[in-house]
Amino acid sequence: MDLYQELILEHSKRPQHAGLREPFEAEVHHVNPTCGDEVTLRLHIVGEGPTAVVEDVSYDALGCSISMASVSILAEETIGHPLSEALTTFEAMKAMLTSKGEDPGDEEVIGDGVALAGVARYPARVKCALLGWMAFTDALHQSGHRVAVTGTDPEEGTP
Amino acid sequence: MDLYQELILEHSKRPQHAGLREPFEAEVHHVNPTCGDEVTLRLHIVGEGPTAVVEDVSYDALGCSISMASVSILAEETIGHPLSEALTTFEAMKAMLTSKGEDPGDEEVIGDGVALAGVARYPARVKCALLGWMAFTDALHQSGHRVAVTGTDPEEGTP
Amino acid sequence: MTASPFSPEEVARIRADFPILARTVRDGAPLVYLDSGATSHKPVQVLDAERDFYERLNSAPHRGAHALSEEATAAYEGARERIAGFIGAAAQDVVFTKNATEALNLVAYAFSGSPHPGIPGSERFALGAGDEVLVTEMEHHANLVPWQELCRRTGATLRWIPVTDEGRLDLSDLDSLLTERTKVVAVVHASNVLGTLNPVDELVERAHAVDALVVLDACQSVPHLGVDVEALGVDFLAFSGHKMFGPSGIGVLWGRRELLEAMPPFLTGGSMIETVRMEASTYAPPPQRFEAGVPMTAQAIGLAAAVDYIDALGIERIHAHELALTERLLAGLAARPWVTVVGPTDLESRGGTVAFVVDDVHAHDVGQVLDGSGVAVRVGHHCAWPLHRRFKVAATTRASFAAYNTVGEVDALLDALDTVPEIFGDPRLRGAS
Amino acid sequence: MTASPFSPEEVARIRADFPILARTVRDGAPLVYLDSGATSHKPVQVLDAERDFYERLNSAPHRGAHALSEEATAAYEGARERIAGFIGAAAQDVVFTKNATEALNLVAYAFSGSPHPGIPGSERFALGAGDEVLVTEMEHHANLVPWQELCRRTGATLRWIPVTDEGRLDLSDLDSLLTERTKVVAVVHASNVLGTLNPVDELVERAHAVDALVVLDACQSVPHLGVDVEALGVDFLAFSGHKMFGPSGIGVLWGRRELLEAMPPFLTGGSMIETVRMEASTYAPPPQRFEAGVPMTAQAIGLAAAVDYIDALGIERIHAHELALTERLLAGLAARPWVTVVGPTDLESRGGTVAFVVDDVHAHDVGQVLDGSGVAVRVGHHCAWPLHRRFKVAATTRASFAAYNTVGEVDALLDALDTVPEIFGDPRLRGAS
Ligand SMILES: Cc1ncc(COP(=O)(O)O)c(C=O)c1O
Ligand SMILES: Cc1ncc(COP(=O)(O)O)c(C=O)c1O
Ligand code: FES
Ligand code: FES
Repeated sequence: MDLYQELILEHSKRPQHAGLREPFEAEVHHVNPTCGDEVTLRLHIVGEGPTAVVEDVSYDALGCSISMASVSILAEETIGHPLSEALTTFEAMKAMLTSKGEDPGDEEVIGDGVALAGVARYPARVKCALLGWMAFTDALHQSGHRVAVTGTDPEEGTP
Repeated sequence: MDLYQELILEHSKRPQHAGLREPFEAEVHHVNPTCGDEVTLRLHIVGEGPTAVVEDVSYDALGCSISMASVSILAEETIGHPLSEALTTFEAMKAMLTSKGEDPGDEEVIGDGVALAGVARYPARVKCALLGWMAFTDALHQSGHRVAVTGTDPEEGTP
Repeated sequence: MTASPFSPEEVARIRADFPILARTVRDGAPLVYLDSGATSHKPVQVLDAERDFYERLNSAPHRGAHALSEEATAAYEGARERIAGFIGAAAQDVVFTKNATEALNLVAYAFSGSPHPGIPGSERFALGAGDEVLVTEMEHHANLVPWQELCRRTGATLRWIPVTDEGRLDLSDLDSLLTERTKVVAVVHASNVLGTLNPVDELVERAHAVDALVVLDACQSVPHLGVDVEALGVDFLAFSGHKMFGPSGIGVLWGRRELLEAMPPFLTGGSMIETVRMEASTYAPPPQRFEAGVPMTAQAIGLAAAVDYIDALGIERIHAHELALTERLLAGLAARPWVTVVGPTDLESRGGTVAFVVDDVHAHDVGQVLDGSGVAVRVGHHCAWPLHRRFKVAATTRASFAAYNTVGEVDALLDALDTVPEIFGDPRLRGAS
Repeated sequence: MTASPFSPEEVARIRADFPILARTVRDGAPLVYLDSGATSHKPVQVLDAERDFYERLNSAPHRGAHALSEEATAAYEGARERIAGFIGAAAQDVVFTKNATEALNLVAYAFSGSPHPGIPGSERFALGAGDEVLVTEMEHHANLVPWQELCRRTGATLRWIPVTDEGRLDLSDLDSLLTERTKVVAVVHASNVLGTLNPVDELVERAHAVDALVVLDACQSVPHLGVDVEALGVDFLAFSGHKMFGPSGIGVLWGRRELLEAMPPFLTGGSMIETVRMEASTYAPPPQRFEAGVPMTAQAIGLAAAVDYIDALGIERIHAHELALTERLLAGLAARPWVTVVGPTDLESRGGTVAFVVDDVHAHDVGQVLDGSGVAVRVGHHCAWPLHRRFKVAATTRASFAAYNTVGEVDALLDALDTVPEIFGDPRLRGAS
């Protein structure tokens, strides 16, 4: 199946940066009500405003290969990156995932995230790929970082 | 229209035995919920068991020509008759009205009631023709006369 | 004279879309259907849309990851978007119900004696003694009885705006009826008996000034006027699909987003939950929160097709066409002194529903005579019993129009009506005396 | 080996009645629909019946005296009689709802903290602190959450019967769970996950011994077994039309007459009233009392046609056919050590629903792979989240059968399943180790 790219299977079997770590400013717990899958995600940000950097994203996740791969890629693509860049990555991921297959994703921006491009063709799975990202933006919101974030509504982008 | 026999129009314009009179053993108030029409009916019975006689049926009715004619015919066909005979008349009326047009009614038994035979072809009007009769059997029931009465359910016989 | 924007040829083309209009009733009389206020007929386009769904996409929406389920979900949510757009709403603020009655009950049941511990903001929906619910004397039972029951459950008091002899709301005493005790104002947009269009603007302004919520029963307006929830300014709006060329078994509740979010669930079960444990559950955001169980999928898709059908004709043109028929009927009735119209006798703030009584003849007998000529009208209290009591009649005869009705059908009604005095004696003489 | 009473030719003839079964999904894979437990497809006979109603009789039942309305009323009430007969009930004890979820909520909402002053006998439905409602750990959310909410509203306590490792009700502690405090026992007849058929006889006997009412969720039994309300001895029974070849948007509640008569109304509005005044209303007897508003007319007629369709095939033969497919699937799964069935693994007291998990692969991924081959199964918690928690899985993959499924489709599922370990690595080795 085109959906299950090798990269997805690798990430889902060996999720990067998995586990819950300290320190963190915000911890959130998100559930996907249609399947019951869950993710607990902690966010550690250093610095303020334009100089803020995502120091750590740690998580404990239980879910399908798509959701596991997605949160693993999230950690990989955001840890150590400026917050503004992480948000650009999020926007690009979201645009790709909700494009119904029209946006193949830009590897420059989302890295391994491009492996999830196929998900956009399966509306019921878009939520899987967004689960971790929604937790991430929610944690960001709770950490008090005032960055314009669109789409923190977990319902958005799913049919 | 075949429904509006001359006899029906006459009864409805000049309802026989109309008005509420004394004495009476039972008074009931029935409403047809689909149209809001009402009848208050009083029953006066003399004697017990097999010798019981319907001494008076008096009523105050507000309704369509079918219901007015029917209660007028009821009064005409039952006042002064043995109770058992009145019940036979009721059964025959009910059988005719719920026959969907197959039972033309027996003039020997129901008198002017045969003029209502056409009602059986109009299911929505069967309730009109039965309204007074249902009040009559209900009053009988309330008066404590222990006579086997079928069909005191006002819903019965309507679709 | 108002002219219909539909040419006779256009009406003929419309009629051809409704197979049932070609049938005869009783002993061969062509059907003259003037009862669209009770339920409208359905064009083949709507029937085809439903059938196509069943034959190609049928599946339970929001309940699976397989291809059919995805397609059914997209079709169902697409229908929501289409229908929401028709009333100027966002899709996520539109809840599907089985009919308008369920939609109105859903709102009434959101209120209760105490807030729901799991729904932040639900204090807004807690009522008690001292609180008041304001309705009108012209409400359909669907927008009256749920509020009576709510008041019974919570100890709140029901009050109502009376109706004038002309069939308009009597707002002269509104200051004492609508006060800071009032928590809800539930009112019909277009009366299903009188045809009256109520002054929503004024009621909304007055209600919102005291922080009361406005629930609009739009059953008789959405099918016939252009309705825009934002322009109306109400808080909730309910209507049924079956009165607007849609299938039976589907209704719509629109609600202001922040209110829907603060509302406790009503029907509970599958697909409206967030998490379920044996001990307790948490609930999904609207509209899912209010759509428990496998929904009316095919019916939502049919209703979306009905909206397409209306849009193709143009709701403004439909309204104008119906008003032209209404004017002709009102003129015809006015020419018959033995007939009295219950409700406004001109076209000012009026929809295409005309109720009347014939001197000394019961409405059911009038309806029966008309029916004998194939003319289908509704008789009775039309689920607005208090309104009839106010006019001191048990029942009225009501004609109501849709896009497929013709001038000839109005004339057929009037012709058949003239046989009523012939059958029941001649009230013309009495009427003229 | 159980043999199906349907010959391959007969199954082929059945399939020809369901146009959707001829379609392909994804990139041309023939549809293998094994998700009838979520919703079944509809034969042309049902679609024709609905369409015929709309094209010939459409009108609002119980709302008029004209010819169409009379015919629609007769058709609607005829459908009620037909459907009631199918479950051994009298027509007047059958209430139409939009789905089983509404039916179960209707019963749960009949209970409240205090009797309804206008309904004699409604004391029976008053609950409070100290009263208990007993459900089971295998309930669908539709027969769990309404009872949770009822307990929240009234202060009653929810208790539940646990489930054994084999997927059966664990009745060992029933004496302490079902006591004179218990007012309601709400239980599923056939589990929509495990396939388990529950021991209704025993539960009814025990419940009635303490005067508790038994509410049976028959969503997964009425479509597949012969169900007779009198033989079952329960007090209420609910099911949906869409799982038994009927249209979406219609469900059924059957209730014991004296209970329905003592129940307060739920949805209120048109056609469920006796008299309405502004001050208060009185209500019609059942079933009208529970059918507010214009009903699901066409859907009731479609469901009656579905019942005709089932009767023509024979419900016993349908059940035997489905069990034959179930047996083949269970055998196939047993031969794959990397698959674990959740629920009974033999045919004893079992329906045609099989849930399973694949070692180390998430159910959604399993479902997605099957879907890629055109095999439509359901994945997730199937609205029975607590049951999944009890088995310590977030989700299962579920196949469920209907009369139109074939042996070839079971094999197609098993073949597609074998590609799962190919894609996700080889748990066969792990499973065997
Ligand atoms: C056992 C069981 N109960 C209740 C339901 C709810 O039925 P519906 O969604 O049609 O209301 C279902 C199906 O979804 C079911 O399988
Ligand atoms: C003004 C009004 N409100 C409410 C209703 C109830 O609609 P439904 O019966 O479709 O629920 C109707 C129609 O019957 C109506 O005309
Ligand atoms: S199936 Fe649960 S997150 Fe993908
Ligand atoms: S119409 Fe009311 S009794 Fe006939």
